[in-house]
Amino acid sequence: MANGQEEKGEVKEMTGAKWEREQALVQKILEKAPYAEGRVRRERRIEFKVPADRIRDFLMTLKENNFELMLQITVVDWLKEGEYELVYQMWSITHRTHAMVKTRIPRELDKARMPTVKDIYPVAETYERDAHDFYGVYFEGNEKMEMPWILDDAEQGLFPHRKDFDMLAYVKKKYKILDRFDENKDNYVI
Amino acid sequence: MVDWRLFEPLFEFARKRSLWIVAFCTGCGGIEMPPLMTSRYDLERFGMMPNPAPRMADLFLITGYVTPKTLKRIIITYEMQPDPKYVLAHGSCPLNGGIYWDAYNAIKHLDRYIPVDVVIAGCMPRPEAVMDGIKKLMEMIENGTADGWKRYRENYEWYKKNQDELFGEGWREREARRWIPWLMDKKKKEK
Amino acid sequence: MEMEEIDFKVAPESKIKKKPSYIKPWLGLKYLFKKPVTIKIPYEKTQIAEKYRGFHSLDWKKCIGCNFCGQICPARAIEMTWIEVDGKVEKRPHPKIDYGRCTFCQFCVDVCPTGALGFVSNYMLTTEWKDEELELFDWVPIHPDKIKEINEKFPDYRFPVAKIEFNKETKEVTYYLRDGDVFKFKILGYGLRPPAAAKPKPAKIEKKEESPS
Amino acid sequence: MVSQSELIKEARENGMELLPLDKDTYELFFGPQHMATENFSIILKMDGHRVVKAIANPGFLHRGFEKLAELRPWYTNIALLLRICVPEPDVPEAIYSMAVDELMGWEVPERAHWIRTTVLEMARVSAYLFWIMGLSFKLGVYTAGQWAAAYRERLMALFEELTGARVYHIYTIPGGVRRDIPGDKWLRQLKDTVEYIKSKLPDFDHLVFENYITFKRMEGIGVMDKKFALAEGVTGPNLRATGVPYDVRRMDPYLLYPELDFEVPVLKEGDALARALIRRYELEQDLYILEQLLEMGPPSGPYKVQDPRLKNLPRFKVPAGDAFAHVESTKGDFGAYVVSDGGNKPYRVQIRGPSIAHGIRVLEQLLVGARIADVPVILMSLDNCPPDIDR
Repeated sequence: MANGQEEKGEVKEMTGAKWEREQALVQKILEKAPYAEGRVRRERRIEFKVPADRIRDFLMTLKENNFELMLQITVVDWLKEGEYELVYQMWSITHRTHAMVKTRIPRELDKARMPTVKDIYPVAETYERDAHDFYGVYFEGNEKMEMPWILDDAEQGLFPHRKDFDMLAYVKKKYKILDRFDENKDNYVI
Repeated sequence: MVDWRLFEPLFEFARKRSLWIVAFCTGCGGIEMPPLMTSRYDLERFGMMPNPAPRMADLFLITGYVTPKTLKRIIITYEMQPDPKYVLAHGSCPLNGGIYWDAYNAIKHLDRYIPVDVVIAGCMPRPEAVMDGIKKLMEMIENGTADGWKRYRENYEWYKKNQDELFGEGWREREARRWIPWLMDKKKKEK
Repeated sequence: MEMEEIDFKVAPESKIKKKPSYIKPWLGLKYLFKKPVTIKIPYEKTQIAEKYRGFHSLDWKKCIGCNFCGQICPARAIEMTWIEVDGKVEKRPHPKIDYGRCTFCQFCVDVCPTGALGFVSNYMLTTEWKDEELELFDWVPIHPDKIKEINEKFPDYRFPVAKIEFNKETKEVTYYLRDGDVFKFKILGYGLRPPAAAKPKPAKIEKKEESPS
Repeated sequence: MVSQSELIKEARENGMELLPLDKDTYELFFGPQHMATENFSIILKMDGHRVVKAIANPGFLHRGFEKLAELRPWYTNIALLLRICVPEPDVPEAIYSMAVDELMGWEVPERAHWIRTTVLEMARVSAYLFWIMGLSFKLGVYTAGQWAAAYRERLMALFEELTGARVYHIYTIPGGVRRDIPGDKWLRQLKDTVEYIKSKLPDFDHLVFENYITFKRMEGIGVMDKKFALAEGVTGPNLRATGVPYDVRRMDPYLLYPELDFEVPVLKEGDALARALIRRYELEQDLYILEQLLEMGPPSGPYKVQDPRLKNLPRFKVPAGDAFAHVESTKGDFGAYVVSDGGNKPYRVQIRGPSIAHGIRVLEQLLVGARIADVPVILMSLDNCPPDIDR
């Protein structure tokens, strides 16, 4: 019980000082990587924005600064801006901080290319395959890019998680179903 | 020459009391299988048990939604089973898509691809409901109305057409060879 | 990587580690003469929770046909249906629920503004895969009191309707309830707006309803 | 009768790739129709009974949740996303709710905190019991598996009473929970159950964790070291078995965990046995946490936030922004990244299942050199959960 209370006290102190620890960490990383923008989101959450071509340098810097785990590579498809946002989610066990490394690349399939970070974080290979399968981001240098991943043959190359993928029309074509109640209906109720 | 049809009631009686299940958890309902098989609900009282090999199994439990990738394996496994064989579909998803009614990767009407004998409602169905479905299946076997395997044999062309439409022709061969280039050490770089 | 600040309790290895034993596995034999936990299902009944999320019930008089349930439904299992009972058209559409879609999350019950839609703890519905039997999976729920009445007669948590007949031409639906009652109504159309005499086009009507949101 | 060599010759002439692949090796499809893999397939290249190469082949449970979640309202997604982790469906509920709470800026009431913590811990206990069942079935100790399944049923009954369903609870929602605790009777039952399971733990020790067969089968199998595990992004008990005391409940405290007292088990061996023992100790700690929670008692107050925006659930909107929340599940670090563009549906939901790290690359590397009989044991000791890889 004692330990828990101590930790709670520590938390309160830190929030009082406006997340001093996180500020210092962001400063430390930004000194080494001046091309990036960084900010503290809240306690234990920091965020960086990095240009796409410097992502490898930046992740190397993060690894040197004790960000040991890569949790996920999330692709967010911003249809209006015509951009993919790649969010590398990192966790540092030493600093107990979650860092989002955000970068933007164009959305067109032939331009959506990124350098792989497989040699820095080996687990990234899996995440990159995931991102490639669902969004069509090609990671150069990852040999397993062409290897079959979750999707079946029929959906390969369709990149079904992109925002402009018309799922209902595709489902109707693929499974030859009409709505059970009303055959004229083709809009989502929800 | 013995006329085996005379012994059919006896066979049905025996079939009803020793339904072996293919151990294939095809969907989320797989989580309710262990409670069913183990001490609490104990399906072994009915002479049922999960069997690792489809060659010796009679009953196929489709536990929940079915994705096309799984459906390929389901079809292969189903065809491996000896006749007579029965299929019990769990929950809403095999019937009409369930919550995945608009998902690109979930089968909507399972009956188009393999014949299903009994459906039970629920998401997911309680073990009691599954047992009720099995009881119903036993009754059907006794009446001789559980004829999914006959339907599959008679309408094989139709089922095969639907399967081929979904997966593309020659999916069995493609599936069998899919991983060979990735397993070979030399050929890996070709593709 | 060095872990400088561990300010929480870490279990010592001695507590976690075990020693292999040749004798201890035999101690399991002491359960040989204990009573088994098995519920012998056909002969014994299981008690299930009172508020188990099972099938729906609907108080037709309370239902105002607002389609909140249809909007919240993640599976789009709910379709608003215009119904005619004994020659009288119901003033508001009622939800028709498809158990081939329903996930039993009961968000529809949570959002129902008048409390017309409810749920009962019945959960068992077993049919053959035949078109006429699958009609059971698609129903306008009946009054909770009626279900309660049936449950008192047959306390086995089964679906309260034994058979549903749907005539595709006349759109007449007949419920054969388990206690022998027969209940008939006619489906006039689907959607939020009342069906016009000529051609009901629920799809377009719904689209208009949805777009301002 | 055609001889086999003739068949092979004929097939080669027709351009068919025949097994065996190379000279002495053969291809073995392990799963998805296999009791150990739970709808997950591994393609093995075998040399005799040794694995030469393994390729994990996920995707049998893929339903495209992340896409489906973009098409459903915020609240309804709870009914969808919990299907990502079938053994403990409360975890995806909790992380999604926590992320939405952060986006909304809600202060969740204390009672809801208590209930959420309790539900999460109950889910952990039931998932660990489920795991013990799986492990003992794979080791051949069927008795212990039967017990674990029976004890898990008690928790299922409690869940049923609390949430209204056995497996898919759909209980934790953004802003709190859906129903209040059914009453003191339920708390008493929970207390009894916790005591009951705790009293049965020595039996599991005797049969599974102190059994010499377990040691023979699991010791020195599938060894990971610290550096490898960190580089591969392994979390949870699998990482703790290599000597890193990483537990989200302590390192990124959420809900009531800062106030609770528990120990984080750490071992250095990193083999299958160490992973099993860590899980065994965590089960004990979870029961201890539940005891503490029951001693604390549920605080009074509302069980969900009072917000006028909740009146119209289908039109419920969340301000634009993004949030990341994660909790410690029995498999590891389970995270959700939620992006909102201000609409009534999420813009993007990404769920990070822990198995994606230890179920693909780690598994492929640990299996190399293992015997075919060890494959299920390694799979079970990693506690691989295919649905959260596939999503």
